[in-house]
Amino acid sequence: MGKLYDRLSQDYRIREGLKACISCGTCTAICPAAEFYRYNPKKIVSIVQSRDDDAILELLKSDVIWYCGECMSCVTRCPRKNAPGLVIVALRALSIELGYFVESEKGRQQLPLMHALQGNVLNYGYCVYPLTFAYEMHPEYGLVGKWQKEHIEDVYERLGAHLGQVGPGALRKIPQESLDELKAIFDITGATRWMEIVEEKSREKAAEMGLTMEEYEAQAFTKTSSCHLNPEN
Amino acid sequence: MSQNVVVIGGGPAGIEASRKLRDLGYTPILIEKEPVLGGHLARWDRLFPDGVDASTFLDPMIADLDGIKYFTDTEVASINRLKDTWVVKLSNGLSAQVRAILLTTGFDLFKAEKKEEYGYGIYERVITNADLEAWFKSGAAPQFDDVKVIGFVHCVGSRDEKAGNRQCSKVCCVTAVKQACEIKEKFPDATVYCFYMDLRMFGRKYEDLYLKAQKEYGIRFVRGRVSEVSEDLDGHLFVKAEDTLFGKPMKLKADLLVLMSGMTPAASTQQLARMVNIQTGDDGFFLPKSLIVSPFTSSREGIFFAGAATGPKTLPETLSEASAAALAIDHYLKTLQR
Amino acid sequence: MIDFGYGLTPSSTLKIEDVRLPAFGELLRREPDAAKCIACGSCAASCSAGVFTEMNLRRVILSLQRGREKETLPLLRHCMLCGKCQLVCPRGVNTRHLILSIGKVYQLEEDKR
Amino acid sequence: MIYQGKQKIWSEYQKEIPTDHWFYVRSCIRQTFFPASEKMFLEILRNRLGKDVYETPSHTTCGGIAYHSEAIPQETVMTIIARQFALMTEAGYENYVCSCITSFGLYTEVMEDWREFPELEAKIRENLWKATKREFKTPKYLAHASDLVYKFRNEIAEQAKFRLVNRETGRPLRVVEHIGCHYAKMFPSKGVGGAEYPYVLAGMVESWGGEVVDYPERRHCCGFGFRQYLVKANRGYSLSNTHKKFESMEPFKPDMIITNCPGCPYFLDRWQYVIAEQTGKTYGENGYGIPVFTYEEVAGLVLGYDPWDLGLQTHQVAVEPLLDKMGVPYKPEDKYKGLNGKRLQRPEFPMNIKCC
Repeated sequence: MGKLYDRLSQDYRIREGLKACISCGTCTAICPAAEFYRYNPKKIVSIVQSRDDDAILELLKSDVIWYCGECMSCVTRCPRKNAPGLVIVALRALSIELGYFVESEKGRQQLPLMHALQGNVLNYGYCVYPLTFAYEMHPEYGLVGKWQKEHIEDVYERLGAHLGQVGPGALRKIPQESLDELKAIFDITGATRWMEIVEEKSREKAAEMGLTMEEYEAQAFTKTSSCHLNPEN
Repeated sequence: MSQNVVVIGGGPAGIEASRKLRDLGYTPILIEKEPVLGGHLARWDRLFPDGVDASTFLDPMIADLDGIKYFTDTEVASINRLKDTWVVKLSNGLSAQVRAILLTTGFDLFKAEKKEEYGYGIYERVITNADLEAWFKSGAAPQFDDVKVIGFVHCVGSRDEKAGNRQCSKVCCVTAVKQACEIKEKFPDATVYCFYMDLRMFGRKYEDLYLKAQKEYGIRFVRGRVSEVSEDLDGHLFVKAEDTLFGKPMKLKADLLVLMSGMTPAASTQQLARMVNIQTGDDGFFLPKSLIVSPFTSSREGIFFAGAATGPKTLPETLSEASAAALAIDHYLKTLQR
Repeated sequence: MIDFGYGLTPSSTLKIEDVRLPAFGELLRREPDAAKCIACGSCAASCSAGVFTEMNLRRVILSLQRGREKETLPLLRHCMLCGKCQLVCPRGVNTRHLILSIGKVYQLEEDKR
Repeated sequence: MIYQGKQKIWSEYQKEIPTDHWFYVRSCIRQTFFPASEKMFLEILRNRLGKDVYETPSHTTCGGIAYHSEAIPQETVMTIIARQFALMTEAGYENYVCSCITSFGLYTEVMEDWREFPELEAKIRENLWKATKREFKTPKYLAHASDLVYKFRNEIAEQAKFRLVNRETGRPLRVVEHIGCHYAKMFPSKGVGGAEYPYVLAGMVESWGGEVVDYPERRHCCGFGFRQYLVKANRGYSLSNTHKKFESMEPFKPDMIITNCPGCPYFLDRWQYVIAEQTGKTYGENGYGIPVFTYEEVAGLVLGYDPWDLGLQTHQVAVEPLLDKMGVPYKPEDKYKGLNGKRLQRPEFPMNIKCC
């Protein structure tokens, strides 16, 4: 029994998602991440269940907790009503809270992710927003996507969206008062603090790695080492 | 005139207990809802661990029912307490007033279609342990040709909180190993896999059977619970599990998949429990006074159990419990007379 | 051609029916005990070589059954044939003969190629 | 395949869906990639069926994508959701319908959590009050927008101008249905038809004349995976999972795919393009891909709306082969026009996947 486990056990997602695992492997069998990454959700649940703080600490610092896609397919199948996906979400949250996420390549992706997503939510009220969805960052948007970006106003108008307009409708301009409310919610519920932690820890890590913040963020967004994949591939 | 005892459920427990009660000088009234006596055993082909024919046990038992009043196609309509007796009314209009009732209602096989992800009742090549026994027993030709890869799925509806059955059904592991060897005899060229969570080879000679399955039959054992079954264009199956000892997801293309349906409380359990006002456990089986010293005695006067009505049991356990229950009833009734 | 900056990842799922095991069949002929393993791990726990290396007889047997001899056979080189596994194996597997047989059978396979 | 076996399961997952008076919230991804689908949803419900569906400009993202990318904590997403519920309460509604599956899954989960841990709900109420001075009631009924289209599928069929039938052969079109993971995998009883054999889209397909194709990887995720797509370094995961699905469905020769999740139609469409450009492989007939649609797009086609009003020109995989099969008329020259016929240059052609 250790301090990290105690903290995890306070998390509603652990209370909901980890009863008692019997290591049957139904989660791993159908896990989209287990097939392509060096990843096995059953092992993670087993480590958390062991309450071994050293092992949990290693998890929080590792790439392995960042492979899950949170599709929650595992939840349907577990015969013990566990939710391995929720256990992962709780581990990730703790890794951020304690600043361990910067110790892994996949964890360092928090910086570009949070910039993009918190930025979109606070500035526009959307998680994804056409004006910030860059074709250069998303070549799979396709040639039709490139065209859509080039003719953004015409295309959205043609499709009946209200991009940036007042009143209801798709992509409407969300009133400033509503955005202010989102900001207040961020401040009160810890999202702003998360951004501060991620900024600060990333800055420290960038310095340690000898990178500027821009280089660090760009590397986090694009770099992928071969160690994430299975050895036999 | 000898005293009547009502025995509810005409499977091996009910038949054996009735015979023993008769031998002790009582007149058992044996009630069976199905058209024939024998319960699940009547539909089973061969028995573990030796593979003897089930009918070699059951047929002599059924041939020896002199002195037992038995009613098939009959259910219990009501049971009421009248002073120190029980009045049992039957669906055929008859009724009996007795001092002792033995509940030998057994179990129902878990309905495999409830494990939706295994596709029983949807994918034709997915069958159950019971289907396989029926196939062996009838000797009918296999439904499918080209059976080259066969899988057995242990713990279907057992050890599964989502399916509402937390308990181990006890007999499926050894049944799967038995059936795997039998099907290997029918399809010598097939590769046979058993997907298990634990192999619970607890009984005498079970471990020998397991060893034989490994060495002589070449059955392949994979530790991992099957997560999903799907069907290919040609009706063959894809089975997904984790090979947990290897630590990797695994996919098997199978031509036949056998689901080891576990034991669940018989459908009549709750109704009968209400009629005689006794308790069931949170697993839904009848709850005896003690699981150790008197697993055949209920908390109520004159109500006794035998067999799988109080939880998953093997056939020899059921038979010896039937004898023990008959003795307990005899003792109880004699004590009343004194 | 557009450079997307990422690509398809190979699957690591064991497609077990694709695994052809002629060599394992030959191994069973030489040492039928290979089929008796129940993966209890006693051998791995007591292995002298396993203390310092990845050697793990339980794992070796399983890997051979899964067609993964390439990553497995090098482990066997660490075995010193001390025989402790034979003492602890609950199924009485002749581990010494098994290990030597694996060496022979798979070395022969190697030579054929 | 034994169809009756599925019917039996479907009969066990009947979801109660009220017929009218809904508070509507939009989806971030669908507004960005499929705005015309949301428009069609409102068109069908309000104008075709005369239903009351209310939308307030003040509603926002639920924060789901940010939450599932660990960009905001659980308390934040719960409080944003509480604010959405407050907007519903203030507008006088108690039936809540959302366009997004991630939202639907989160709303369901949040309400379950609050039921199980009342102290958590109290905390969120306090947060919301502090941040916005708002109060809320939880919805009496929660539905995903596809639940409503499912509910009215037969009414739509009655008004249909076209059917999911091959006009030339008279045979039903072979349709792959893809359900968003968060629709029912976490709470099977909350989805029409459950988690293993969801009926929400299959019901539409059957009602509109098509034939549902069940292929081995039907239940597999499209591979969005939130951070696994949003971060470029991870996109191999996303691509590989979609690839796995297409390899599995290919032998079944589907004519089209229908989806109910915001991201899935985008990924199933775009990853076909990437697979073709990287490996040369295409999954449709004659070098085309398999066209992928939202359920509103399919409903719109069935009801006879112009394909370019439905936004089908913004798909990378060409839809024309499917329109031809259904006999839906369209003007190729109008495909890439703006409002009022404004001429826009057409997109470039990809190398390996055929487009129109």
